[in-house]
Amino acid sequence: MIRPGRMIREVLESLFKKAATTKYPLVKAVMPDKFRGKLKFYPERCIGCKICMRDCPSNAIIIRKVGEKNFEAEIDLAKCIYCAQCVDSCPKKALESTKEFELAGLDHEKLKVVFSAETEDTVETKA
Amino acid sequence: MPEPSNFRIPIGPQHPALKEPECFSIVLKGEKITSMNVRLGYNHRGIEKACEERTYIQDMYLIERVCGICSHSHATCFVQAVEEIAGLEVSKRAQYIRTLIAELERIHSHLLWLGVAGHEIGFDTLLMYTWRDREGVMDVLAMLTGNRVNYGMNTIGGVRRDVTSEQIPQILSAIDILEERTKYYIQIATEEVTLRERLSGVGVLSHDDAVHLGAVGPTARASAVDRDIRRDDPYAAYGELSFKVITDNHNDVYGRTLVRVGELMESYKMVRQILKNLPEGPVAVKAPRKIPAGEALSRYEAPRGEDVHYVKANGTDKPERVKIRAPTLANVQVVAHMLKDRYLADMPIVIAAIDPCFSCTDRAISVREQGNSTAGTMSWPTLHSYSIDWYRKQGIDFAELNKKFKIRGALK
Amino acid sequence: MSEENDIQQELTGQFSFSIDKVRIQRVRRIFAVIPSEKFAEVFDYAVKKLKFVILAAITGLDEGPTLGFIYHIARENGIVLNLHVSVPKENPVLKTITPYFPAADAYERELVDLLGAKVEGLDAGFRYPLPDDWPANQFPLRKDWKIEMLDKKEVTENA
Amino acid sequence: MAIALFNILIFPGFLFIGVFGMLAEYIDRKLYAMLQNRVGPPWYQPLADFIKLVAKEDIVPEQADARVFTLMPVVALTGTVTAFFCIPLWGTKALFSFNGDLVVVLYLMTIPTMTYFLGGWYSRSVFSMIGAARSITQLFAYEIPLFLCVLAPAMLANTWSLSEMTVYYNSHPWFGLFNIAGFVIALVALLGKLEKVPFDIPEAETEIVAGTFTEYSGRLLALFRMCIDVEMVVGASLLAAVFLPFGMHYGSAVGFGLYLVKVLFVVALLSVLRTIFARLRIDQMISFCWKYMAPAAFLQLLADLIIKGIHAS
Repeated sequence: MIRPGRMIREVLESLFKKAATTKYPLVKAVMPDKFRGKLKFYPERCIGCKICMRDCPSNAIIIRKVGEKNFEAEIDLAKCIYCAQCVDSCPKKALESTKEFELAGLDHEKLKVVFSAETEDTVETKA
Repeated sequence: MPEPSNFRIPIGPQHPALKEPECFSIVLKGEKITSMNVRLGYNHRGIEKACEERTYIQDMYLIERVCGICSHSHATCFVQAVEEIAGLEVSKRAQYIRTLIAELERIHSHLLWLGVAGHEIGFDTLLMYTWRDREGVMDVLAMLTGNRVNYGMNTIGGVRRDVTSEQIPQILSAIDILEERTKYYIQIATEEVTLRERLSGVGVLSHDDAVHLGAVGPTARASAVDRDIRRDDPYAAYGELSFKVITDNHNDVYGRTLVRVGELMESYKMVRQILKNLPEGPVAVKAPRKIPAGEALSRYEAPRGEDVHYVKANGTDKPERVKIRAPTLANVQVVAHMLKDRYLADMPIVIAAIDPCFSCTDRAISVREQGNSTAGTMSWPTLHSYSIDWYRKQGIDFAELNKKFKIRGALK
Repeated sequence: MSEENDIQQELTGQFSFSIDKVRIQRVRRIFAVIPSEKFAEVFDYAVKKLKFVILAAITGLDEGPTLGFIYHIARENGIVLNLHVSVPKENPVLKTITPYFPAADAYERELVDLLGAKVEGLDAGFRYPLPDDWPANQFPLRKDWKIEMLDKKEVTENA
Repeated sequence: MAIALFNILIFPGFLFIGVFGMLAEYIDRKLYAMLQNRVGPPWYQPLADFIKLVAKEDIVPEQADARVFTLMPVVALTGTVTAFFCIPLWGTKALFSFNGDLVVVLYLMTIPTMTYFLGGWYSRSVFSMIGAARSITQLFAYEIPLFLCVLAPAMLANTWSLSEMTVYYNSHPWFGLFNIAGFVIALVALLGKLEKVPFDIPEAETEIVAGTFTEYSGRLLALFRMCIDVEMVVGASLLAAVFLPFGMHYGSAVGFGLYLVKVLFVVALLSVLRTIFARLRIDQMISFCWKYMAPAAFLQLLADLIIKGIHAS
């Protein structure tokens, strides 16, 4: 039947439902398991083949040789498009996607993350 | 009563009815539109040129970003063309998974459209409800691919992620809920009187005009043009699925709404079929980095209509030429026709009814500011210092405040 | 594949092309290379007699000394005919196909803006997709065009 | 003098109605959000919006008539607040009450719409001008049904004073029930006056950006937005006084409490109504008002006349 106010019932029922939206920064959003977030680099696994650099669509990753069989990675979070092609391309699984997604920042320089070989898993921010 | 007569009003490049910058320049007499110009190109990002300078793997992600909503469409269309040139035999399972993502994408796109249509005619409640329900399919997509948009599911030679058996019941239950909700929206669309009033008889495009002007997708199908690439030129797994092509002969926005909700119901059916008949096998075959010389044309039924990609390879790891024809480019040309002698108030919904995606359409080049800034414009540093000065006059000094509260960066 | 073969036969027979100019790449995909002087004739025949009634797109190519244009036209049942014409780069003149397909307007404008084709019969209208203040004789899709060409011009102007 | 100043500035003048307007706006927005299954804004949102706007720069367009442009928000706010003084808030008697104040209230409530028109027209922006033309067109459509169905209860009470009407209906409470149809019509007409969905045509966001208010910014926009809130409260108060005049004779405290409840009830009804419709087109809106609303309002008037005749005999 064509009539006005066809949605009135649904609308009034909504009063007693839990809101579908959340108060985001207060309530954390949960990412799915396969989420492609900020990258993590394991320097000890890297063999320096630089396939990730070649495949990266946005030239966001740079692998540098810092010693005999030691490599560090610099990832520019502002350039990265989070496609995780480098994770797929890496033959030694030296790269990994994490669930971290709140990466906005005001300073471009601070968005360049260096995973250096010496300090293993720690994340160091380039000054 | 004073009446504005023969106004020229700019709808865009910046206008609340448009989610992306395009310019519809409208001449109004009172509330009636007497003539209209469509100006495209504000979003030209030079993607086709950029593709020639990148490898196939890089192009895949670039092309995925032609459009956010139909990202899988463009990526699949491109990848299919490359696979045809390289002569890669993609496994059945990969084909099915591609089709699954394609249909889920169609579901999310059509639900999104329904909400946008509601918003354009001031029915925000419809917007809120459809977008709430759309979260169901977005969650499924995020579960399957990792992300809500730009799924990154395709790779040359197959797909990047498999569908596990635990995921299947979750997808099915989400689809069941969505089907229930879609039935409700069909009821609303056909029975709510204000909605009917705003949609019926608006943006009329006769069957002959639709054929003549080359409309595609739901816009054409609502004018009883029985064309659907999924059936006519089957790709991926569509040749093995059974589905109806929804057409309608209302020829107006109401018809386009019915076609889209009808397609939603078909998509649910297809998703169930795919999950039932999902073949076993590998999800990707190894692709060479260098694609042999050759050319291919790939067509794909995106949620908005026929998407066409032409790829020419020259034997290196970079394509010689990539041509993208997004569905909106075919459809936008009928908008001016549909709006002639209609009310200004119908403009947003008629433009929205082709489900425009202008960034798809343009794919352009950025032009840096030429010459010195003119009197009317302010460069960013000037504007910045102007705003600081203005606030300082009001007694608020940002330099001091910044010292006091050190602005936290995103990284610890 | 019989339908595709019929089309191949018909095209080669009608216009006395050699068979290797009309290539069936796969099911529903026919690529035909046609000489530019015969283009209008072949296109008319393909649209009117062979019922290729859908225009999918027009692709422009930079082929070195020539510019190539591929007209992708399709039948209702999904068969696509790709008509490839080449014209010399010095004088890349084309006839418009807007009388057949009004929608070709946008594709032809793209050829004009991005590749520098000259389309006969296309009314002046607006530019698409490049901005109005785009410098003349800069055709970004040509292979010899680099983004620096645009910047250099700006630098010399501002200096 | 001090009392008059207190009345104008504090209660029931600018301060009280400003705060009450913001409360009404909050309830409207929160309820709207809840009906749409959303969380909605926090309680201080209207105040935060107001402070934000006040802190911003006023920009007067170069081509606009600066005097009219800056004056209009003030006129609009003054007009609506003046109307508020004639509505009984805490008992059967309003601050100012005289025979004919009902007509004055209706007249004063037209002032904001006129200021939207003038402000928009003298902005000299295409969107503002179309919005202005639309708001005046719409005025002619909803005003007649609104007037007719507000006058009907007055007819029955045989007075043109809101305060006397309240007295009459409190002594004859059952007569109020005869006006329910009028209440519904007035509610819908009020949606038109307040420019809310389905009648938000003059400021239809997706068509003409913000209509009249496209060029307004800073303090002037803050005043206009305040005026819209106040207009909502005054409109709701008028409807409450005319159609729901019950229980006002139990003394100031009870009366005032009841008044608040009634106004918020009307505001809530308005929110529900604007949730369930799509925006109409201006031509559809006018034909709806003239084809259905005006005749219905006439019937209400006729019914009240007949009842009055029966009661008198």
